[in-house]
Amino acid sequence: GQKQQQQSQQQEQQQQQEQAKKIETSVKIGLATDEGGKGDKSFNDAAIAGLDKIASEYTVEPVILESKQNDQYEPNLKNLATANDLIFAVGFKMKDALKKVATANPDKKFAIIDETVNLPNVESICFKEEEGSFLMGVIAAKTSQTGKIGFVGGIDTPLIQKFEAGFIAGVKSVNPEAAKELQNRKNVKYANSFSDINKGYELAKSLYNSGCDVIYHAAGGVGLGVFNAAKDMKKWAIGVDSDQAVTVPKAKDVILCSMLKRVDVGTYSASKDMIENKFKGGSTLVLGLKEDGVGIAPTVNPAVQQSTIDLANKYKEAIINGTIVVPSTLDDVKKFKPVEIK
Amino acid sequence: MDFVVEMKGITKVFPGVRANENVNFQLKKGEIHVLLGENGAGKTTLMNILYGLYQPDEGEIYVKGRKINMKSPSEAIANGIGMVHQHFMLVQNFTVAENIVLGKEPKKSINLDMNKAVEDTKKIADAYGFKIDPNAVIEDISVGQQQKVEILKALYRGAEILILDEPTAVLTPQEIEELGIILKNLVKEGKSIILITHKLKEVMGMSDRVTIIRRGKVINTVNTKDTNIEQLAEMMVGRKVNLVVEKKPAQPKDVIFKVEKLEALDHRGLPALKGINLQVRAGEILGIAGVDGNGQTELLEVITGLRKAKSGKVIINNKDITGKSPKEIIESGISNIPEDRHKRGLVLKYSLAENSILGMHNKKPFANGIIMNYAKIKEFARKLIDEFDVRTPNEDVAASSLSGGNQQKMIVAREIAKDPDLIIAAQPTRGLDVGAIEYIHKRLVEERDKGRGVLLVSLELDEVMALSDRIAVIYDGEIVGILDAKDATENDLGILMAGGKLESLSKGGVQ
Amino acid sequence: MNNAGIPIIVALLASTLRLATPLIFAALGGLFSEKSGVVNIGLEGMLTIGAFFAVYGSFKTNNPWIGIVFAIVSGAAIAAVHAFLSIHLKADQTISGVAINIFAAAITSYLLMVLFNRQGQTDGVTSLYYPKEAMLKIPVLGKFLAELNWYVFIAIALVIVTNYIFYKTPLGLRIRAVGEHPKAADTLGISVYGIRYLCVILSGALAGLGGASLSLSNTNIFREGMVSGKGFIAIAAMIFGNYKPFGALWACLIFALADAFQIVAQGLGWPFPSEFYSAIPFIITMIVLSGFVGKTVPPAADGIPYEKGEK
Amino acid sequence: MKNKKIIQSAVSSLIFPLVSIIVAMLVAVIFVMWAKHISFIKGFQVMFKAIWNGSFGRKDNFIETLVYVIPLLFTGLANAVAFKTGLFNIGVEGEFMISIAVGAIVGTIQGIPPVIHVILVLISGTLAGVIWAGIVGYLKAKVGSNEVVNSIMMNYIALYFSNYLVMGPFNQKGLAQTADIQPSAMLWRFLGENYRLNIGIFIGLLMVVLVYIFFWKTTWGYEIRAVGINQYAAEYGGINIKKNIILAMAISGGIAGLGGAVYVSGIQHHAIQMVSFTGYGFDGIAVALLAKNNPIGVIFSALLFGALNTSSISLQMANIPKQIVFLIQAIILIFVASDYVYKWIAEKRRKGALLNE
Ligand SMILES: Nc1ncnc2c1ncn2[C@@H]1O[C@H](COP(=O)(O)OP(=O)(O)OP(=O)(O)O)[C@@H](O)[C@H]1O
Ligand SMILES: Nc1ncnc2c1ncn2[C@@H]1O[C@H](COP(=O)(O)OP(=O)(O)OP(=O)(O)O)[C@@H](O)[C@H]1O
Ligand SMILES: [Mg+2]
Ligand SMILES: [Mg+2]
Repeated sequence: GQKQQQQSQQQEQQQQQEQAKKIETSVKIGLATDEGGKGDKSFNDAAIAGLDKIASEYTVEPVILESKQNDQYEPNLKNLATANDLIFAVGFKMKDALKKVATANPDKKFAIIDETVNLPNVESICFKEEEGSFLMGVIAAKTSQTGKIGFVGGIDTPLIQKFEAGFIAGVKSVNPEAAKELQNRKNVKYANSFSDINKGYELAKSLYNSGCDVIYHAAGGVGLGVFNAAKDMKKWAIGVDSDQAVTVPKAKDVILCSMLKRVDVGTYSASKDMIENKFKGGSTLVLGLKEDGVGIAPTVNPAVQQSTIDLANKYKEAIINGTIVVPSTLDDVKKFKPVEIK
Repeated sequence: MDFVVEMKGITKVFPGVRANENVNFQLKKGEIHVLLGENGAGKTTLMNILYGLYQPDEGEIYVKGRKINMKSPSEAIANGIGMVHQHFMLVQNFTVAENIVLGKEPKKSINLDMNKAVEDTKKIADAYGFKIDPNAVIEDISVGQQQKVEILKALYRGAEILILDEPTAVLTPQEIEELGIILKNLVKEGKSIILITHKLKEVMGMSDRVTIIRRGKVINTVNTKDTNIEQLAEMMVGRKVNLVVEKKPAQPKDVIFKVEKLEALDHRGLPALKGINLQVRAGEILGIAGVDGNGQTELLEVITGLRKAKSGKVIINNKDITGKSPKEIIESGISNIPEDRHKRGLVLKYSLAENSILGMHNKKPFANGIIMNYAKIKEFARKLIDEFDVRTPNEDVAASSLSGGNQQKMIVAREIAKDPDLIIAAQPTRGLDVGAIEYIHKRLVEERDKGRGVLLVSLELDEVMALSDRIAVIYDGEIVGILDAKDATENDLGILMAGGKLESLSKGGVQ
Repeated sequence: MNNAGIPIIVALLASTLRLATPLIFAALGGLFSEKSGVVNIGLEGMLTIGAFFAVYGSFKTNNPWIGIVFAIVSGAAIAAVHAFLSIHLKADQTISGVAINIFAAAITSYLLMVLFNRQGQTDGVTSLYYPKEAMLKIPVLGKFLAELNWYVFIAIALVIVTNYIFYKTPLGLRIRAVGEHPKAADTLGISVYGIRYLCVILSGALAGLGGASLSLSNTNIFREGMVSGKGFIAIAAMIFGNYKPFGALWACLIFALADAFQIVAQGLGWPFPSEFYSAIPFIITMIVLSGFVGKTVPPAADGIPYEKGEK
Repeated sequence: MKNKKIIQSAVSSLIFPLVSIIVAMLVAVIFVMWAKHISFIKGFQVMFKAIWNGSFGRKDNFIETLVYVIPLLFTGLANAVAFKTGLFNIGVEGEFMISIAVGAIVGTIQGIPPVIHVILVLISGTLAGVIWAGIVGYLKAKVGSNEVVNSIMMNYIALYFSNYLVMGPFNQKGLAQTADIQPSAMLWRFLGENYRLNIGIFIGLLMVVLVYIFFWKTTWGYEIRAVGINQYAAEYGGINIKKNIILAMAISGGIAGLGGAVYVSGIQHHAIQMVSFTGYGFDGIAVALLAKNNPIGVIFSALLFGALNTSSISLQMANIPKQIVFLIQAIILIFVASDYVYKWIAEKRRKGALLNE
């Protein structure tokens, strides 16, 4: 007890010292998570990381509210709006709630991740997950030896389907044969959960057992089970949202690479704009490969050959300059004509 | 004189009741000592204290001269005390052997040695001349058998002092006699026995000494040979009692109720009724005598619609009600004083008012459509309470807060109030004290005289003989004889109840 | 070409066993408690507590076996509270169980913050070593055994042990007697309270172990919500199995088989929505229960607090 | 004289829950102290202020508390009805969820006149709940299969089935939800559109009264309670056990279903794909148990649970772990469960009085 108290006192002192270096600002920032909540090691945590960064540069203490239920979005946002200047709604499901609260509080600024809300005081931050996932598809198809590739999703929603669609398109571009089993969803499995780790493990095992040797997951906590299965079976997995080889160090040996979704960049830049009085309400920020909003995480497993990385980068070019338009729905994947790049 | 058990100054208070008050009790070695008293006098409480189940608030217990702190039944068992409880303490889905060895199991390393358990059970049963299958499951054997298991349980633990709490309530006269012999044998082997009962005849027949308890206090301890039934009754109740039911001869009219070739299965799927034929006339009481477990329960359940008949007919007022729902049967004019008042007769957590209309609850004036009229219900309940002298503070208290006798009066009141053509009375006075018994008997006779039919089922032969106009004896699912009450003797009925045959009956005249 | 080299049926069976394991532990726990006459609706909470402390123990000591000990002890501790409430305080056992479920979810989430300084989930810890390679060398069964983990063996062994205790030992006879007719047991000098305490605490220990099998087997972290109703499924399995150890085992296996099957079925390319697959285990359980099992009979004194004569 | 008695009994029946709440709060302070390394007094102040402000103290929050109370009234009542009949309907959660989906679907139909539309939504939701629970009741009555097992299973089936409806045939393209219901299908928000509070709360209170009347003033209620207390006596009294088991489950499910419909038409206005259970059904178990299954008591326990749940927001804003409120809930329940102690003390006294006579 005492020791802890001392420690915390020390921490406080440290914080105070650090605070001295920070730039003064009176802006107050709040953020409401979706059901994943703090500690999901992906989406919500990334959003919070952006605010942490802001807090290390400016004198702000962001308030974070978790929503365990979707009917808490509205009260959470409302409460945040009473005491803050800029409020983040993290997650596409908060669209309705945000619309209401933002309309009721025209003097406050809001930002929503993954959805667009057309209000003058709201900035919408969207990502082209399909573009990043496309590159994962390229890497997966190139690295796979069995020619069988799997995908594990959290819950079957349009958002997760964006990951799925982009990934399949990427695989299709390199190995159309391998994409077939993905496209007919034989090698696609959904956990119907974002937190049932054991389900993730079993789903991945089942895919690996059926011959897959690379699995891309877009399943939050369920993905941790995927990594564990990969470790057990000595197969590959691809991470999502953050650089999972770093955030889940125990699994770094089996993680080929991860698809970065820079939610932190979104929250950071919106906050910074706010503090510097440059906040653009009413606009939609779409972050794709071009904007570095999505991309390949820094940590890439040595098992990925340099030629593969080069190829992925070529595709990235092609996507950025518009040669390839990555499909974002399952229907579009079926229509997608692969463009071969050598 | 050395006493094997001596209880000194025992006082036990329950919330609301002083169950024992400064009780002194002594048991001599090798005697059969009866504890006599009305319901609720405190007999069971005293014995539960001796057996370590209850702790006395005051007083001391000596066993063979040593003061013992009876903290729990283990102490009692260790001191050679065994008890057969009023309500059997048997695990229903265990076998006989399992019940007997429970708590003192033979072991083979860490295992339960079931073979030895069965052997031991056989050995001890043989030693005392009990016929019993160690592998039979309790719920499949008769009450009489179950009682033997209870006695064996005590003997298996090496009991020297045996307490039997109302062991005869469930036995035929012949079985009671048999028990008497068993007890005498046990005494010969040097065991000492405490016997609880409120049947005075048994006291006279079986005991050496009697201790009478009234309202928690010891009234007296006497030598059996120095007393008589009348004296005992007076000491027990505190006033002179009339032990016979007064009634005029019956004036029976038409047959209103018939049971024809009725067959039914029991809860295990074995035949329980094997073709029962019965008729009840308006204005008579037909008593059914028999040992528990010979089909009485099933017969009543089939009549009242609680059990399906396999074949045969039940007819009231020329209307076939076989297989009808309990509701329809109630409506066709049958009311029923059930044998188990806690299980069937009352919803104990309901108020008296709510209980007073059970079975009539959707009838006018108690209900108008689906809306109940509580004013009318309470008024009705008050009327019953007054008329039947139910001792209760008011009609709003829960039925559970009444004593058994008053609960029973409430049930009788309700069933009579249904204005039925036939009243079924199953064990209507079980466990009640003399006053309540007198009253209920009187009411049943009155209803008979008003022209209703009464079907009385009782395990108490005395009751059947005292109340009935005709007596049918049920044995093994069959009616083995129907006698006119005037001609019936206890001996004859006993023989029939045990499955024997009567010379006089074979000459005909049945029905 | 099948690179992984295990036939689908082997994979399916192995997956079934793995999925069944936490359920088996919890169902056995429930069985001990209810056989002795104490309803335990708090299994969900006990699993959660066990899952958390398994990781905490392993985190603190770097030894997963100690993590398991932590899980067992913590499960037993929370069960002791339930025991005290149900046995001594004669609490409504359903309320007490519901309270334990709420408490467990809250306290683990709270301790996650206080002890790990984290939210949502713990850090990864060392998980239990399983000699997969050695298993592979076993003839015939090797491939199958390699797919399992220690908990599977422990769980099945415990089913056998539990069955043995219930039906072959004096203790089992006493437990069943206490659950059927506590007063009868009392009059024979058996301590009703003692047996019930023992059983309820054992129940928590088993559920705690079940929690460890969730958080320290395939995965090696604790995550909020990871128990997600498994305690209730275990209760269902226990009832479904008619309050018998092997009955509960079969029930868990049926449920897990359906669950494993739905995972495989997702790859069959049937034209069903993904929600349908997820619902399969529950639909199958209902059909089997209502179609083949029917009425189940709990111990006669289950849920009824025992009052000694003394009040 | 009589009045005094009534007041006395009201006070004594209130004292116990109140004491439980206070003690639970005091215990919870310990957790605040540990998490924030502050003194007891400080911890108490911080926590109590946050809880009070978060639930009743501020107008907005108080209104949100009431919003939260709405579903809990229904799920609490639904559980109470089942418990009263001796059934344990863990399936209230599923009945609530399925009727959200059904209510939302009916609510999106265009061209129905306002009042009629709302009523249609409420009826269809109720029916969905009746069917969902009725299946369990039917299986219990006819096959004897355990209602606990089946209602647990039905919860999951409801979760996935409603997700299928929301994401499949009735999906609003591009979103994980159904379309918003028509304005004609919405319950009136009498404090204006800024507040989610709606007349659903009065429907809830009305249900409390109806359930009360149903239980204690009708023959159906008389029969259902009798079956719950003593099945054998009920059967003897001509009451049809099977019918009443099915009826009780159906009523319980109907109330839960009505709750789901009120929820969708008053609060949420569409059905969302569910990541997991809503939790209202499970909270309803606690609400009912806390109220000792008394319909009137459900109002107070729903208010308590609603208040604690809403105050989790202000706790987070005050940087106090929000788990505290759930710990408080658990501890209150534990106290309520062990009210035997209370009776025990009373009996000890009575007995003492007799002994010293
Ligand atoms: N556990 C208990 N709690 C409260 N009151 C009790 C308890 N046991 C017995 N009593 C009361 O104590 C009194 C004596 O009861 P007891 O059972 O000893 O009577 P009894 O003489 O055995 O009567 P019976 O002939 O009916 O068996 C009764 O008034 C009874 O209500
Ligand atoms: N173990 C007990 N605990 C609490 N109250 C008891 C207990 N035993 C008896 N009572 C109460 O004591 C009162 C009288 O009970 P008792 O058993 O002596 O009645 P009775 O007249 O013998 O009727 P019955 O034939 O139903 O036993 C009743 O109010 C009963 O509820
Ligand atoms: Mg009695
Ligand atoms: Mg007695």
